[in-house]
Amino acid sequence: MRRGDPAPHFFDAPMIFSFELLYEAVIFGILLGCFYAAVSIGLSVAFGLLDVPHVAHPAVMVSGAYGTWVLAGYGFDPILAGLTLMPLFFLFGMALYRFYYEAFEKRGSNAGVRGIAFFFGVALIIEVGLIVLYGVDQRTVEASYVGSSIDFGDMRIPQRFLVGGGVALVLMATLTLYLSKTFTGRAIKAVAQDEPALRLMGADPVRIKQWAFGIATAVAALSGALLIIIGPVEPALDRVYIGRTFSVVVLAGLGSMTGTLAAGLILGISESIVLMLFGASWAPAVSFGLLLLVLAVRPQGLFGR
Amino acid sequence: MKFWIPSCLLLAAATAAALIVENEYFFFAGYTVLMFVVLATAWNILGGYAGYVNFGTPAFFGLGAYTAAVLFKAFALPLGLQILAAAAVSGLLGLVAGVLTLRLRGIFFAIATIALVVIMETLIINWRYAGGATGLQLLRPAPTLPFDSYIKMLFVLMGAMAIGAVALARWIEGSWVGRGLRAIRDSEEAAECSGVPTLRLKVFACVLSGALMGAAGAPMPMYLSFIEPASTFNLNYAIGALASPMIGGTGHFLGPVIGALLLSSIQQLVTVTISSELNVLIVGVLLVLFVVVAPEGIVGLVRKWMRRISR
Amino acid sequence: MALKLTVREVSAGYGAVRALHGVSLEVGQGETVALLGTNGNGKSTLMKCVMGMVRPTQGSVSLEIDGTTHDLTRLSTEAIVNLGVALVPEGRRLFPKLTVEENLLLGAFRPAARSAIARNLAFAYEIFPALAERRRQLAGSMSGGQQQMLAIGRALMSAPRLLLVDEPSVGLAPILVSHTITQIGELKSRYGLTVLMAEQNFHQAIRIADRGYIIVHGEIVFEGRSVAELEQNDLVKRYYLGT
Amino acid sequence: MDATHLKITAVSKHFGGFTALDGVSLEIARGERFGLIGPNGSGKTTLINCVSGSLRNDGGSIEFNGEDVSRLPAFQRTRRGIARSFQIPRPFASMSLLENLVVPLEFVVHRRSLHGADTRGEAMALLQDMGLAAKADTPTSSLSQVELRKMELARAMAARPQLLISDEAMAGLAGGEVDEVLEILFKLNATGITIIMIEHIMQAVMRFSQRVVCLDAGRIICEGTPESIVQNPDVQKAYLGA
Repeated sequence: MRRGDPAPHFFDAPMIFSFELLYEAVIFGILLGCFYAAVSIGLSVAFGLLDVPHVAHPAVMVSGAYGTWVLAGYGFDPILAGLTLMPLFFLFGMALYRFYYEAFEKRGSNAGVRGIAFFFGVALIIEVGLIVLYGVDQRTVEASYVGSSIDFGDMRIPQRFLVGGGVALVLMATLTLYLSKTFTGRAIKAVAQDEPALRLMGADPVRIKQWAFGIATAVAALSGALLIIIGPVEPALDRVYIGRTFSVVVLAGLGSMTGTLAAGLILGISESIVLMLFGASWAPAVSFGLLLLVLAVRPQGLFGR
Repeated sequence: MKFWIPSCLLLAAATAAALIVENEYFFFAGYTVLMFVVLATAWNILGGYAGYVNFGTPAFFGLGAYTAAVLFKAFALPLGLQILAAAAVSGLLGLVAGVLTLRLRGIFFAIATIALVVIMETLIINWRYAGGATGLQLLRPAPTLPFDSYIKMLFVLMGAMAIGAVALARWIEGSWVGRGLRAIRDSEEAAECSGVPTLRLKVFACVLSGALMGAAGAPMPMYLSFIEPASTFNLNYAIGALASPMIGGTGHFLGPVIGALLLSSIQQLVTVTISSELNVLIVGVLLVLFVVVAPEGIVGLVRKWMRRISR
Repeated sequence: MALKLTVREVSAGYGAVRALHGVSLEVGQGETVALLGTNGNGKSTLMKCVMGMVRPTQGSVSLEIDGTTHDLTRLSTEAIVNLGVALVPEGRRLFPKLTVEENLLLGAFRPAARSAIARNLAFAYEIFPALAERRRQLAGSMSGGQQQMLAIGRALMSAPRLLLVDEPSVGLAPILVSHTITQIGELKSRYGLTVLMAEQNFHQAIRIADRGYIIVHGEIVFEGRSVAELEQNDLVKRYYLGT
Repeated sequence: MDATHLKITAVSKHFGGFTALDGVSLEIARGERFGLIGPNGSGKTTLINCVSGSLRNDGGSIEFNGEDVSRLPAFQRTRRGIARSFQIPRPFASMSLLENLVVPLEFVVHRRSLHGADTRGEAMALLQDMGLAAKADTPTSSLSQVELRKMELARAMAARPQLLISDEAMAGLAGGEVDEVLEILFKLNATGITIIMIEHIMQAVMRFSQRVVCLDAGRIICEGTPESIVQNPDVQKAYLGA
C-alpha cells in the first residue's frame, strides 16, 4: 500500500458501471462507513460536544494503533489490546485537557488561533515521537479475522472489516447510552451549551470536560486498534485521517453524537462509489469535497444545533 | 525610511554575493530560507492580523508551483509572468475558500484549508498534462544577464520577493486594512457596527495571503527543475508557514521573518546533522512552548524586555 | 430542620461597576421573602453572591442548615448547590439542545437528589402537565412560559432546602406572570420550601411573599416586615418609578 | 427631507420557541430624543440589535430615511448613518483609545478619500469633547468603566451618524457620572442627531426623552411624553405588577 494511500481497497475498480458493482460498492461503503464513524467518535466528543479544536485526535489514534501493535507483539488480540490501552489513554486525555484548560480556556483568552496551533504542535510531537520510537516503516497485526474473508452472496468481504464495523457499532452504542443514561453523560452533553447553568446543577464544568476529554482519548485508543486491524499503520497516517475525521464530525453536526454514524456511512458509501467509478486516485478528494460542501451550505451539519 | 534603507542594502548585498561567491550550495539553502520568510509573512496577514488559522499553505503554494510549471511547459512563459500567474490563481483559490467559510468560526476555516490541500493534490495527481503522480521534468532556460547561475538568480529573486512581502505586511499593519483586521480579531460585532465590512476584509486578507503563497511557490519548479505532487503539497510548508509567525510573533511584521529565519537555521543545523524528524519535533515543541508561555512570540518578549529596561 | 440565610453588609460589583452597597437581609425556615426593585438595581447580583457566582468585595453570606453554618463566600457554586440551595436563574438558562426530560434529570445532579429522582420527576410532571406532554421536545423550541416552567421544575429536581428565584416574570406575557408566581406560591405550601424571590413585579410578588425588601441602586431602602407594611407604603411608587 | 427618520413596522423576532419581539411598530422623527424603557427581557436590546443590524428581524420592516435597511449588514447601516454603543463595552483591545475611534473614521467617514483625511486629528477632537484626550494613546485596558462607556459613545460618534442608539450607557454608574453622560447626549442631540436612549435609570430617561415608549414581553404597551408614561397604569403594571 503506497504511503498515504487512502482507503485500503481490496478489489480493482473497473471503469464500467453496473448495478451489480454498485451493489458491491454500497455494501463495502457501509463497512467503510462504520470504520470512518469509529475513527471519528473520539473527535465527535472532543470537538462535537466540548468545542475543543482537537486537530491532534488522529495522531492520538495512530499512537493507539502503535500501542495495539506493541501489545500484539506480546500475543494480545488486537481488540483486547485496544481495550487494555483505554484506561492509560483516559489518564493521558485528562492530563492533556487539564494543560489545555490552564493554558487557554481558563484565561478566557480567545483560544482561537493559539488553541488550534497548540493542538497542531501536539500532533507534530506525537507523530515524530512515534517515528523516533518505532521508525517509519509500516506496522500490521495478526489475528484470525485479519487477512481472511467470508463470502456474502457472490461478494468476498474481508472479515477484518466486519469485525472493525462490529466493534465500531458496539463502541458507538455504549457511548450513546452512557451520554444519555448517566448523570455525567448528560452533563457532558450540556457543558458546551451553557457552562454557568451547569454549575447551577451542582456539577463542576471543568471536571466534567476533563472527564469527557479522557473518554474521547480512551475511545481514540480503541479506534487506533481498529485502524491497525483494517490496514497497515505508519506514523504519518494521521495526516490522512485529519480531514476524514473532521469531515464526519462537521457533517454530523456539532453537539450530535448519534449523527456520527450516519455521517460516517454517507462518507463511506460516497467514497466507495467514487472508488468504483473513478478509481482510487480520486477517493481522497471525496471526503474533503463533501466537507467543503457542508461548510458552505449547512455549517451546523445535518443534525447539529 | 527606517525600513527601505536596510532592505535595499540587504538586496544589494545578496546580489553582490551572487556575483562573487562561487559555491552554489549557499544560494541553494538561502533560497529556501527566503521562501519560508515569504510564506510566513503571507500566512501572518490572515492568521496573525485577522486571527484565522490556515493549515492549507501547501494548497496555495503547490497550486502556484504547478501554475508556473504548466505555463512554462505550455508556453515557455518567462519566470516573471509565471510568478504573476501563480499569484493570481492562488489568490483566486483564496477567494473561493474565503467566501465559502470565512463567515464561520475560525476552526471551520482551519478545517476547510486542510481539505483544500488534499483536493488540490488529488486534482494534480489526476492531471496527466501536469505529470500526474510521477511528476514533471522541466529544462531550465539560461539565467538572465548579470547572473551566471540560475540558482543564484532565483536566490536574489526570492530575496526581492521577501522584501516585497514584508513591505506589504508592514504597509497593511500600519494602514486602515490592518486596523480593520485587528478590529475584527478584537471584537467582530463592534467592528461591523463601526463600519468595517468584516467579510469583505477577511476575504481580501485571504486572497492576499493566498496570492503571496502562490508567488512563493512559482519559482519552485525552476529551482528543482522537477515537480511532483507529494513533495509540492507537503505538510512541511504548512508547519513552517504556521510555526514561524506563532514563534516569531504575529503582532509585528518582523515576527514571521524572525520566526522563519530561526526555524530555517534550526532545520539546516538539525536535518543535516541528526534527522529531519527531529527537526519537526523541535518545531512542534517550540510551537507548543511559545503558544502557551509567550503568546506574543519573540517580538513580544523583546518588546516587553525593552519596556522593562526603558522604565 | 432549622435553616437560616444571613446576608450582612454585602458590597459587590462587576469590575468598577458597584452593583451592591452594604446589603443586609435574612431568610428564615419556611419563609417566602421578596426582593423587590426595578431592573439594574442589584437584585440579580445579590442572588449571584448567594450562589457563589459573584464574590462580594465586602460583607458575609452565611447559610445555617441543621446546626452547621456555611460561609457561602468561600464555597464554589457546585458546593452551595450540594448543600441544598437551588437557583432559577434570570433568563432561565436551560440547555436548548437537550430535551425537557434531560434538562429535568440534570437538575437532580447533586447526590442527595439522585435517590428520589423518579419521585421528583413524577412531581414535576404533575405540577407542570405541559412539560409531561413535551417530554421529548428540545428545551430551546419551547415558548417563554413553558421554558419558565421547565426552569422551575429543573430547580425543584434537586430537592432544595432553599429555593432562589431570579426574576421569574422576565419575558413572560402578563397573564403567564401571575400563573408562574401562583405556582411558586403553591410549591412553598406543598413542600414547606424556603423561598427568596427577586422580582420587579411588585404586586405579583407580594401576593405570595411573607415579607420583603426594596432595593434601589444596590441599597436596601425599605424592609417591610409584613405584606401590609409593603402595600400601604406610598414610598414604593416613588422608589420604583424614581419620580 | 421627510420628518420621519426611522420607521419600524410590525417587526418580529423569535429565538427557537421564544418570541422576543411580537409585531413592534414605531416612528422616530428627525432630531428627536426618544426613550425606550421596559423591564428586563422585554425585548429592548433585541429591537435595537435589529435596527443596528447585529440581528436580522424575522418579520416586518425597518426604514431609515425612507429606505428599508432590514436586509442590510450592520456595516452598511452604519455607513448610512445608524450608529450604536454597546451595553457591555467592546473596545478593540489591541489598539489605543485613539485608534479605536480611527476605525470608524476610516471605514465610514473617509472611506472614499483616505489620503487627505486627518483621521487622528478628528479622533482627538472627539476625545476632547468626551474629556478623554489625556488617555488617547493608552490601551483601552487602562480605562475605567465610565471612560469605557464614553469610548463607546465617542466611537459611535466617530462614524458621524444621523441616528445614535445609546444602549444602557449609564447602567451601574454613580450619580455624577450619569449626569456627565447625559450632558454628552444632550450636546450631541443639539447638533441635530436623533438619539434613542435605552436605560433603566428612570430619572435619566425622563429628563432626556421628548417621547418614551414602554416595551413589555416583546410588545409596545404604551407611548407618550415622560410625564404621561409615569402615571400610565400599564407601565406601572409592567414595572410594579398587576
